[in-house]
Amino acid sequence: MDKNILAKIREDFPILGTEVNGYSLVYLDNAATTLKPKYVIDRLSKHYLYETSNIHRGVHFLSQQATTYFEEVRDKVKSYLHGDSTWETIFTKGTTGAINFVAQSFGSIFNSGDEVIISQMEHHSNIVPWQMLRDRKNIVLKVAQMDERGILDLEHLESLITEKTKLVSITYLSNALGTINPVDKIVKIAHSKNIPVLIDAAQAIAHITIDVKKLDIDFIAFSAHKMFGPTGVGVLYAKKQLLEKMPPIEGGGDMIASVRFDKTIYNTIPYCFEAGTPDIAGVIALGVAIDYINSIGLKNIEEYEHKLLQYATQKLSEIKNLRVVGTSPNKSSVISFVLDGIHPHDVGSLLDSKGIAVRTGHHCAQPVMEFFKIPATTRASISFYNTKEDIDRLADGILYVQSIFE
Amino acid sequence: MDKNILAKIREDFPILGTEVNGYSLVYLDNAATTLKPKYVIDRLSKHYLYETSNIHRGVHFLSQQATTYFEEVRDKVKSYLHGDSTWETIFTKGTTGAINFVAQSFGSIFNSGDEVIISQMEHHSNIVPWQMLRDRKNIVLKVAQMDERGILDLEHLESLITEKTKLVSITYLSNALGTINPVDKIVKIAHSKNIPVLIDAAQAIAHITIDVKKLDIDFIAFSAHKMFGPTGVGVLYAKKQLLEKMPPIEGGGDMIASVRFDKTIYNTIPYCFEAGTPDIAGVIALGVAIDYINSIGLKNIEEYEHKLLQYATQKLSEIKNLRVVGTSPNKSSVISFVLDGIHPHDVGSLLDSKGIAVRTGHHCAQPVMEFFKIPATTRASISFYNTKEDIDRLADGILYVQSIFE
Amino acid sequence: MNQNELYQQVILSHNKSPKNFGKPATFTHWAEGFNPLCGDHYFIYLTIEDDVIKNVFFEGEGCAISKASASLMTESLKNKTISDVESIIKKFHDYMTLSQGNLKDLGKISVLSGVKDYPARIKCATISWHTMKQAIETPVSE
Amino acid sequence: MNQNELYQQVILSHNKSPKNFGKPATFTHWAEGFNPLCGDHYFIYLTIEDDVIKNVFFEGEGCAISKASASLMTESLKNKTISDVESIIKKFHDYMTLSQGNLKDLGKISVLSGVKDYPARIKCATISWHTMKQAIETPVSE
Ligand SMILES: Cc1ncc(COP(=O)(O)O)c(C=O)c1O
Ligand SMILES: Cc1ncc(COP(=O)(O)O)c(C=O)c1O
Repeated sequence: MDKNILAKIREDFPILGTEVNGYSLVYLDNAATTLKPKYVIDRLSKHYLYETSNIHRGVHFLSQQATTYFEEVRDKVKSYLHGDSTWETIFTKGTTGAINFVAQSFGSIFNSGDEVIISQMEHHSNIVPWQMLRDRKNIVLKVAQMDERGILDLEHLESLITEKTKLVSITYLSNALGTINPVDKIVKIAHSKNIPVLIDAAQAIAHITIDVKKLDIDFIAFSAHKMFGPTGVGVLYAKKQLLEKMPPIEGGGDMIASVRFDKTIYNTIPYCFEAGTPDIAGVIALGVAIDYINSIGLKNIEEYEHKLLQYATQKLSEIKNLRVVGTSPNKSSVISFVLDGIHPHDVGSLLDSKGIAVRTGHHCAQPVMEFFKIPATTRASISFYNTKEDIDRLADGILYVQSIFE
Repeated sequence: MDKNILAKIREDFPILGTEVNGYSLVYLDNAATTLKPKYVIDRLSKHYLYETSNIHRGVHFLSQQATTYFEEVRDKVKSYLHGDSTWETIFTKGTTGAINFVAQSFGSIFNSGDEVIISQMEHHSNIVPWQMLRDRKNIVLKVAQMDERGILDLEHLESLITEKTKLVSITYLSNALGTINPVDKIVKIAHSKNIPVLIDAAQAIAHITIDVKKLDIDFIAFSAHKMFGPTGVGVLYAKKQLLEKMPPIEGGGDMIASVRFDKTIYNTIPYCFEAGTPDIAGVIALGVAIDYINSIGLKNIEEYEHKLLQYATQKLSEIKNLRVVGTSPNKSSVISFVLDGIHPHDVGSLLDSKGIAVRTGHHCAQPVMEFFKIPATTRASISFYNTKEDIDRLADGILYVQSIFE
Repeated sequence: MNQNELYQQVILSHNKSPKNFGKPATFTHWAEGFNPLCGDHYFIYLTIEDDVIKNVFFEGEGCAISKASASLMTESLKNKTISDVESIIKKFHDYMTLSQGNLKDLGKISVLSGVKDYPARIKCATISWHTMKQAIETPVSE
Repeated sequence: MNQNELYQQVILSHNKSPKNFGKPATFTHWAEGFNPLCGDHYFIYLTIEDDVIKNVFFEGEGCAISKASASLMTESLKNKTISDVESIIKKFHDYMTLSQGNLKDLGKISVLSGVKDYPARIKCATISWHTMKQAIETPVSE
C-alpha cells in the first residue's frame, strides 16, 4: 500500500482527523474495536432515514426491501469466509453471543464427563461460557498449554483428546499476544478423532484471509465491530449438519413456525436461532463493512499490516526496560508489552495525554497474564489505516512515560 | 398537538417524505418498528464518525467518553420509567432478549411443578421462552383468558394463582389487539400472594406513561426500535433485589471480576448480565430517542394518539364487511381488522400498491388468532407522526381492495 | 406489472371457489404446510395408486394467491404420475424461486407467472407445492 | 490539570516505596479487592483491637495511583477507631465518586484530589478504600 492509497484510505475514517488532548489522534486500540469507514456509517443512516422497517413478516414495500438487504448479508458472510451451502450464517449480538450460543445449544447435547478443549490464550468469551457449561452439565474443561513465546503446544492439545472430547474451541488470533494459531493443524488433529472445532475469529476476521472450506472449520464466530462494522452484531457461521442437531435457545418472534400453548413448532435454520427483531440496520451495515474490506483486499491488508507490525516490533525493541509479551514468529496486528517498574494503567493514561489510544489491562485474557506472571500489559493493536508515524508517536510516548517515572 | 407542531414533527422523520409505489408513504406499521427521528440517526453517525471506541476497559479518552455516554443511558431509562435506585437497567438485544434472559436466569431457580402465568394475548416472545422453560424444568405454564372484546379476565388470572406460582408475565399493550391491560391491578393481585410480575412493554413504551414505582413492577422489558431508537438494543429494567438472586446466563468479557480456569468470579450487577461488547452506539442512540420522546411529551403523545385512534375506529367502522378485532374500551395505537372474504395478506399487498404500509398476519400472536378463529388480521398501528389524512388514505385503500375482490 | 394486476380474474375466481377443496373420506398420503410469516396453513390429501395421483384435495386458510395456486395445482396434478408431478413441481419451484424457465407449458398455472415479481408473495404461491411434495413422501401411518 | 500532573512526586514515591506493604504474620480481619477493568488486585490485612485499627497492611498489584492511594490510606488510618475510619472512608468516597466536599482535612491524602477529574482513574484511587471497608467487616474465620 503506497502513501497515496494510505492517505485516501485514512480519509474514509473521519475520526482520524480529530484531536485528543490537543494531539492528533493515534488510534492503536483496534483489537478492542476498529474504526468505522464513512460508507458503513452512511449505510446505517440511509437505512434509518429512508428504509426503516421490520423484516420477514411484512408484505409492504419497505419491509420487503429491508428483508432483501438483510438476507443478502448472509451471502456476503459466506463469500467473505469462502464457505458454501454446507454452512449457514446465524446473526448474533457478537462473538460472545455466538460462543455462548454454541455452549448452550451444542453443549445441551453433551453428557456429564464429556470434554471441551480450549487453550491457555483464550479470551474470556471463549472460557467463561464453557465454565458455565461445566457447572451446569458437569463437563470437563481442558486447557491446551502454550510456551513462553505464546505459541500453542499442539502436542499437548492432541494429548488432551480422549473419547469423551466433544469440541475443540480455539482462537484464531490471540487478542492479548498477537499469536496466529495453526488452525489447519488444529482442525486436522481434532477431525482425525471426529471432533468438531470452533474458531474464535473475533480478531482474525479483520486481519487474516479465512477459508472455512479449505480449513474445514465447523463453527466460526466473530463480531462486526471488530471488522469496521457497527456494534451489536456478530456472526456464527456453522456447518448446517451440526446446526441441525442443535436446539434453539431463545424463543420468540420469527423463530417459530407455529405457536400453540400446548405445542410450538420451530422455524427452519437459521431463523430458529434468531429470536426477536434482529439488528436489522447493523446487519445491513456489516454487509457494507465486508464490501469495504474486499475493496481494499485482505491480501493487501495482510501484507501492509505485517510490515507495520515488524516496524513496531523493531522500534519497541530498541526501548530499554521494555519487554514484548508474545513473541511467536507467526503474529498479526497486536503488540503487547510491559515496562519495568511502571504499571500498564499508568502507561495508558500518560500515552493518552499525548493523544495515543492504546489498551491496558488483562485484555479479557487473565489466564495469559497469570501465565506470564504479570498483572496486565499495554497493548498496541494496528489496522490498515495506521502508519509508521503512529508507531513513531507510540515509541516517543513510551520514552516520555519512562521519563516521568524515572 | 396542532397542525403546525405536527408538520414540524413530521420533518424530523425524513422517511415520511418518501414515495412508495408512486404514492407518498403512509406508514401504519409502527407496532412492528417505529420510524427514526433524524436526531437519533445523527447521534449514531456522530458516535461512529468521531467517538468510536470500546467501553469500560479503556483508559484512553475515546473509551472514557464512550463509557460515560453509554452509562448515562441507564439513568435516562430510569427517569423515563420513573424508577429509582431500587431498580437496575440491563441492556439486552431487545424485548425478546430481555424476556428470554428472565426465563433462563430467574427461571433457573424454579423447581419442577412451579408455575408461570401468562395471558392469551401475549406476543410469541412472552410465550415461547416459558414453553422452553417448561420443557427444560418441567414447570407449568398457565394462561389467563380474555373475553371476545380482547379484555383480560382478571378473575380468571387470580384463580390461576397457587402456592406454586413463581411469576406472572403479561403484556402492557397487546400488539395484536391494542388492549391496554390494567397493570396496576395485575401487580396488586400478584403481589398480594408475593409473586413478582414481568411486564412486556414492547408496545407500551412508545405510547403510555409508565411509572414502575407507582405500579411497583418487578421486571419490565422493551426494545429501542419500537420507541424511535435503533434496532439491536433492548432493556430489562428490574428490581435489584430480584436480580441479586439471578445467575448470569452468558459468559465473556466485561461480566467477570476475575477469571481463572478453575474458578471465575462474576462482576457486579448490571455488568454480570452484559457479557461481551454491547451495542455501544445503539445504547447511546436509545438515550437520544428517550430525549426525543420527552421533548414532545408522552402526555401529549397519549392525548393525540387517543384521538387519532378514535378517528380511525370511527372511519373503519363505517366500512361494510369490515370487523375490528379487539374492541376493549381501553386501547392504544393499534387497530386490527378483518374483511369478509378477503385474506389479510391480499389486503396488505393491495394497500401497499397504494403506498400504505400496514402489517398483515398473526402479528406473532397466533393464540390470539386461534381465539378469534381467524388466520390473520390486517393491522394498522399509529404513532404521533401519523395524521387524519393517513387514516383517510387507509379507509380509501380498504374500499379499493374490496372493489377488486367484488 | 402493477401489484393489483396480480389479482387476475382466474386467481380471484379460484380463490372464491377453489377446486378440490376439503378433506376426503379416504386418502393414502398427506402433509401439512405452514407459512409462519403470514399464517398460511394448508393440508394436502392424496390418494396414490400405482404411482399415479388418483385423487388430490387440499384444505386450509390463506391468501388469494396461495388458495388459487393450491386450487390450480390440484387441478393440474390429478391423474399424473409421481415422476411427472415431481418434474412439474420442480419446474414451478425453479421458476418462482430461481427465476429459471417459465410456466408456459403448464397450462392454466401460468396465470401465476406474475407472482415471481413480488418476492413477498412467492411463498404464497409455492406453499401448497412444497406441501404437495411432502405429501407424496408421507404415507398415512396407520 | 494535565493528566501528567496526576503523577506528582508524592504519588510516584509512594508507588515506588509503598508504606505498610506485605502480608503480616497475624491479622484479625482481611479482604481482597479487584478492579476487573484494569486488573488491579489488592489485599488488606487488619489487626483490630477494641475497635481500633492497631495494624494495617496491604499487598497486591496495581497502577501508581492505586498503589499510592493504598499506601497513603494505610498510613493515615492506622491507630484510628473504626468509626473514625468509616467516616474518613465515606469522606474520600463521596469526594471521589460524588464530587462532594474535599480532602483538605485528610492530610497527605489530599495529593489524590486531582484524580477526581479523571473518571478513568477514580477506581484506581478508591479500590483500596473499598477493600478496607470490606476488611473491617470481615473477621478471619478460623
Ligand atoms: C407485545 C410485544 N412483545 C414483544 C415483542 C418482541 O420485540 P422484539 O422483536 O423487539 O424483541 C413485540 C414486537 O414485535 C411486541 O409487540
Ligand atoms: C479473541 C477474542 N474473542 C472474543 C472477543 C469478544 O468479542 P465481543 O466483545 O465483540 O463479543 C474478543 C474481543 O474483545 C476477542 O479479542
